[in-house]
Amino acid sequence: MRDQVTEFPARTEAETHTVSCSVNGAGYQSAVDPRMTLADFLREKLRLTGTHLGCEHGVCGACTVIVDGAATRACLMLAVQADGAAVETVEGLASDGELAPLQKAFKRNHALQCGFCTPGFLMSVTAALREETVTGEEQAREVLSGNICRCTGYTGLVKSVLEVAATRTGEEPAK
Amino acid sequence: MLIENSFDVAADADEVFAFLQDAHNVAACFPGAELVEDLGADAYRGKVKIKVGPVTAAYQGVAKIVEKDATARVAVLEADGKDTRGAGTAKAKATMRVTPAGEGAHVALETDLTISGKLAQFGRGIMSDVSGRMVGELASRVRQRIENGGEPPVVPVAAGTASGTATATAIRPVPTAAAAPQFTEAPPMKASVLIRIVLAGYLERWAERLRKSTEA
Amino acid sequence: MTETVVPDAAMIGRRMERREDERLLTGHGAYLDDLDLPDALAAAFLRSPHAHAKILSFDATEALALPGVVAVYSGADLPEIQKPLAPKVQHPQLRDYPRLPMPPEELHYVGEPLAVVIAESRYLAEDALELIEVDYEVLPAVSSTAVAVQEAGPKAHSGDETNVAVVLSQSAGDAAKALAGAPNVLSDEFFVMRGGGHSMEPRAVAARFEPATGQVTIWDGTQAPHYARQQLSVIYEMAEDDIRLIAPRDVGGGFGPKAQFYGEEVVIPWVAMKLGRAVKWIEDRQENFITAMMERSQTHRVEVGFDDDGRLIAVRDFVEHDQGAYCAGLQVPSITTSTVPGPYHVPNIAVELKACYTNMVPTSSVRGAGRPQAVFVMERMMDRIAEHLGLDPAEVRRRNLIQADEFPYKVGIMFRDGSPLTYDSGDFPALLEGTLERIGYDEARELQAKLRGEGRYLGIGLSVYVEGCGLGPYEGAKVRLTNKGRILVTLAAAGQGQGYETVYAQIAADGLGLDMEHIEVKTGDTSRIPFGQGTFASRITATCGPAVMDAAKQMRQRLLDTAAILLGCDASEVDFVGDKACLGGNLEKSVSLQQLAQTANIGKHGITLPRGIKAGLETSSYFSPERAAYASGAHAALVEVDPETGEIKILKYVIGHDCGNVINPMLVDGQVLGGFAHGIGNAMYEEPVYDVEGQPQAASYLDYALVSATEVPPVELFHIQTPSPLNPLGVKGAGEGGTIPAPAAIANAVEDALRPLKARVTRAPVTPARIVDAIAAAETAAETAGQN
Amino acid sequence: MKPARFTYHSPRSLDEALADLQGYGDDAKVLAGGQSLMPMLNFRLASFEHLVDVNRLGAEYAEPTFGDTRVTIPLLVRQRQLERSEEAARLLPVLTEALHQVAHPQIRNRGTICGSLAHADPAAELPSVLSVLDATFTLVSARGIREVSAEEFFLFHLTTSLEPDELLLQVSVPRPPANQFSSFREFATRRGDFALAGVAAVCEFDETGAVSACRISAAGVAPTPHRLTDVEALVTGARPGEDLWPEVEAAARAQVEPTGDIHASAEYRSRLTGVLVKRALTDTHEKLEASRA
Repeated sequence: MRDQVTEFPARTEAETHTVSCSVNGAGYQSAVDPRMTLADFLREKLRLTGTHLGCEHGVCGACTVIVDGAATRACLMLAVQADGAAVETVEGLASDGELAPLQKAFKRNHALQCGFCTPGFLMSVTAALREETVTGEEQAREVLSGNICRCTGYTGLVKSVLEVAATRTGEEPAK
Repeated sequence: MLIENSFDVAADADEVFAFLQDAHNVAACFPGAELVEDLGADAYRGKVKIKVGPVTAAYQGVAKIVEKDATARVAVLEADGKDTRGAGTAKAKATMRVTPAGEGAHVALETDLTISGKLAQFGRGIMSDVSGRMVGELASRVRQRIENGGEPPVVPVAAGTASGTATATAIRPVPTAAAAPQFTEAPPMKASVLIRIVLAGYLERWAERLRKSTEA
Repeated sequence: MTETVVPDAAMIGRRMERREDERLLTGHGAYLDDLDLPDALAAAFLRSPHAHAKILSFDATEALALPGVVAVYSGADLPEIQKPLAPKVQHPQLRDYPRLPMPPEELHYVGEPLAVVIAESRYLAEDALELIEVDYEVLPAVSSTAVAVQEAGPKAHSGDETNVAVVLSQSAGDAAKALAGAPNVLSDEFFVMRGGGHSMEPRAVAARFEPATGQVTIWDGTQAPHYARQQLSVIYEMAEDDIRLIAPRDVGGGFGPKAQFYGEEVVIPWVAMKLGRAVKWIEDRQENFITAMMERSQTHRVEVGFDDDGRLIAVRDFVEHDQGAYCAGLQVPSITTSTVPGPYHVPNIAVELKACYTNMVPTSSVRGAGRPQAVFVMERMMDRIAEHLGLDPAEVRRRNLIQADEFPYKVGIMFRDGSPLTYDSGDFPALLEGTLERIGYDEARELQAKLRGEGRYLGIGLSVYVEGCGLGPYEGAKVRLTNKGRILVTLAAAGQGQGYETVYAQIAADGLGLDMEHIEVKTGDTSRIPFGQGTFASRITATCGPAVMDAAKQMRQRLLDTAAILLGCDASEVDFVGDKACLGGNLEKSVSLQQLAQTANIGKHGITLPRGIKAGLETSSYFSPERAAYASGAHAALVEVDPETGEIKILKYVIGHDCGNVINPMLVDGQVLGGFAHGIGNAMYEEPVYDVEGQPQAASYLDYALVSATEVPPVELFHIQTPSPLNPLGVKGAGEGGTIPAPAAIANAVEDALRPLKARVTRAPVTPARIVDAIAAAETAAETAGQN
Repeated sequence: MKPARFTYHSPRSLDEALADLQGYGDDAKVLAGGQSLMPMLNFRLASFEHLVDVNRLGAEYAEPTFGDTRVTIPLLVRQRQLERSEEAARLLPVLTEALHQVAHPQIRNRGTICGSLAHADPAAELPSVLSVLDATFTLVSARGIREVSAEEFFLFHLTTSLEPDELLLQVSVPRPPANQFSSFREFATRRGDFALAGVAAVCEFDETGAVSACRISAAGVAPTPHRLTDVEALVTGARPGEDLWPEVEAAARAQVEPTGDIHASAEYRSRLTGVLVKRALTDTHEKLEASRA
């Protein structure tokens, strides 16, 4: 809760805010420094280290997570802003040890090498495939274009998006 | 980065040159600059704050007139400062040349500016526009001050300051409030009330009326 | 995909999904910043804002007073570790300047570390950086090789007389004489821009000292853990066994810059030892942009002499190489000098390279390592020869290519491994023809002619290259039967995404005759294997591969011998069925791997081993190639250029690749395609621009363009396999071949497209703005010529 | 790359937000989508004593309204939201077109229209588009409310006429007449990058297919979105076609004075502006023809 503003105090040294949010369906509550980014919150407070920091200025996409259904750069959002939000991270994609179809496709198509960018790609594509149907290669490349991979040259990634999208055709887009 | 700027002043060339010799005058005209201490021997400690939107850099350092030729009316000023948050440094060498031009004087200003550190690395070409604008403002204030005499208008430190234009458009009091707003106290009216009005399309209609009345 | 020719291979040559993937796909990778070091302090470095400056004063009082700050050290505070980080590749004439971990006096590039803050969190450490007061005397900076070679210009190191660090020369025949007598001579100047590695995970180091054992454990996201440990053992004056250096199981890409050794790698463990606390430094992208080593920047002034049929008579190339502020190694310039002749017969050649000091971050290898520049120059000139003679560019190449029956082919100059440049195997004409066929060369030429009539500009670019790879001195592997009865393959080499855990299990499986499921691969930990070199120069498959194969074969024999004794038979009668060694394939008469471990490794306390059994089921092997192997390839690009905007559309791209035998085709394809994307970056996008003061101007991804999926075109990739005779697996390197020829192919295609407009491409990358500017320049030149 | 310390405020109403802004003045910064501000904070190019996060002001600021005469976009409308709005695509297709080209979906999911406008990056798409849409910017503070035009709003790189205590409450544009057609054309180094140059054009056509009125603005070639009034004058009354282009391109080139930088020379940017004007006008004309076919 926000304090009542009656006067305008100078910045305080150890101001913390409480964040309550759900991550991959589990509830968390934690006191955070307001300047902590969502990415650092996930990594350091919750020890969900699958969300990676590659550039911290919103371009590489390695930190992409899904916040309230929308793919979001976790480096460009403060943890305090996630108060009350439902966050999905790469750790939540597989269920009961079974890889999700997109994860399987990545593996099958050698869509990852060093794997550092992979969680971001998985989350971006997961969100995109819920929102829209992807039909052609050009569209698949569009869907991938908000993330950078230095290893693979994108061939396996494009193939994975197309394969998984094909199985979704006719499927009701998830809410 | 070399920035060239020149302007004419309706004043005698010697008078203009003399004006530019006084560091207090120059500091007063330089956007965001402040003289902190006279170190003697034409050297001064000072501050310059550059602000471009959310990006700010505050430099502290020393400026010194290193060359002065009253006959040729040429002066060279060197300034060297570092960012107070350790993000880099700024260095400038400004050469001023005043020549008579008709009734008045022509001032040629050549500034060699070197910015190091973060601001230089993330400029996306902005820094040259920013520097050009700062020098341009300096020029216009010098002219204004010499021509009008006395103090220059109080201008905020920001490069690309908003105030000039902002004051040109009037702030309307809340349309539903009959009385003039009391700015000294808490907001005169709950803005939320106002906004509900706005969202209800009131303002749209109101603005339309305004437009019609100005067209008429 | 062609199958491998390695005999009896069950696993080698098979397209295998990777063992690494499951953890990486589920967010359970173990990159350095993911490791649990709960008590670790965070480090942040104060870096020079100037390209060249003296430190006049340093004051960290305010920073130290900030709550949460544990320590601040300047270079002067740590004199015991201010020792030179030696160049990786030396030269007797090199005028070396010591590269210190944190120079206490003079700084030579923007980003050079001069102090470190240790704090409770990275946030606080960065707060403290802002509070450190440093006074500098700014010195004139050398911001390009063009400035560096000016005699009266500024010097990168104060008080020096020249910026030339060393001159490297190579020659065969008499190029000057041959040029003088050649019927046709063309010359031009080409510039290749700097480019970075840009691994998605930046560099990282963490360390913890164990007072109880006197050992320091260092986690380092390096490509070369043993090399780093060797350097540290010298600098720290510690026994190498007291330094355990681990490249984490997962490292987020390398591409060369992580094969180098940096000051941060010296400072962090030392500070951890000083403080008795774990300390972690994660390089952020801002730091990575200005401090991770880069490569590429070279200016070439080349002359080629050729006969009227387009056959090369002589090549002479003068090169200015940007070494950066210090010489971190001469591998890149050295490789450039030997890559110029490429796949062609060049009877007379002379290459002279000046490696120049500049006040920019030091250069070293980045994927391609000196080769893309040389290929760019040679391939641009091939096209110019064709243009000059009115010949087809493919035909000119055909006439000059070394033929398949000429191997081993001695070029006449030296390679950087210290041996004469001798191509081991290859079939360059097959690569070229295969590429032409797949791009539909003849049809493309017809289409080009037709569209030119409609005012559209299509271009075809070709590029053929040879890549020295698989360099020595050696790489090794250990194979051990663990007490649980599993096979553990240990490599010194550390991976950054190449799939070592999969590839070396495949090779070991073939050597052992066991299923991969019994085999586990561990990499990059100096405590597990004493000797190693590192992952660089596309060398691991060709050096580590044979070592693994040999150690695995030895182990197979040891296992069978041991089993034979237990089964009371001859080893030749025993073979594996699953994890059991069976007599004549009979599971009733078998011993399991676990039993073998029980017998020969665990033993019985104080009891004599059964007669004939040798204790300790462990083998090792080190493979030293007699010289480098040479991979090769050909690229073809079909592009359309919009002369109004300068936009380049890649309509089709074909890659022909030969890296000898292939262990896992899926992973080799991945290497080539990934390398290609990097090459497209170098060809069209990546420019770490420095201004005249030596300030980096493109220090974020807003200004430095890495290619995304929309910039990389689909590629048709084919392989031919000419096995290397230099190693028992017949393999060569695959990691860089995709990158090396791409800038040349694209530049050739763009200039080919714009030929009617006479616009010249002399620089990589070629960008839309430069294309339009070049067209305008050509128009102006034509107008001027018309007036004269 | 961690932001410097700040005090975080998350007002739950506009009054609270405006009170915060009035109280902290120059020391406070509004945080909306944060997709431009957060990188600057992470780089420590910018730092503020106070961040006033306006994301929780309430749902009423998060929905565009398509009124009878005007379309209004309040401060919390996300870029992605408007990009996907069918109503917006129908009424303001040029905005939808431009939004497709703003960075990437992950950025647009969080980035707001008003936030991008208040950030005032002249190379960004939205400032020039809202300029040609004849937008009205509503600036509100505890002192009151005022409306300004795009020309009054955008002052310089990253600089607007917003006073420290003011908030860009909404931007609204008139509903376009049926004879209006528009286009946004930009050229960027890579998909999603800031444009080397961009052009937004809105034209009204008369019965004969001639331009009866138009507004054209260029992005990335000046410190603010740059209205190409000379081109507008040239095009008004004319029928877009081959014979017009040389003059149009020349006029466009003459009216911009871009700065050369590491990505492109000034000369290139001028030429490119001319080319993009031509292409944008061709596109509007083709849209007109398509509508009549």
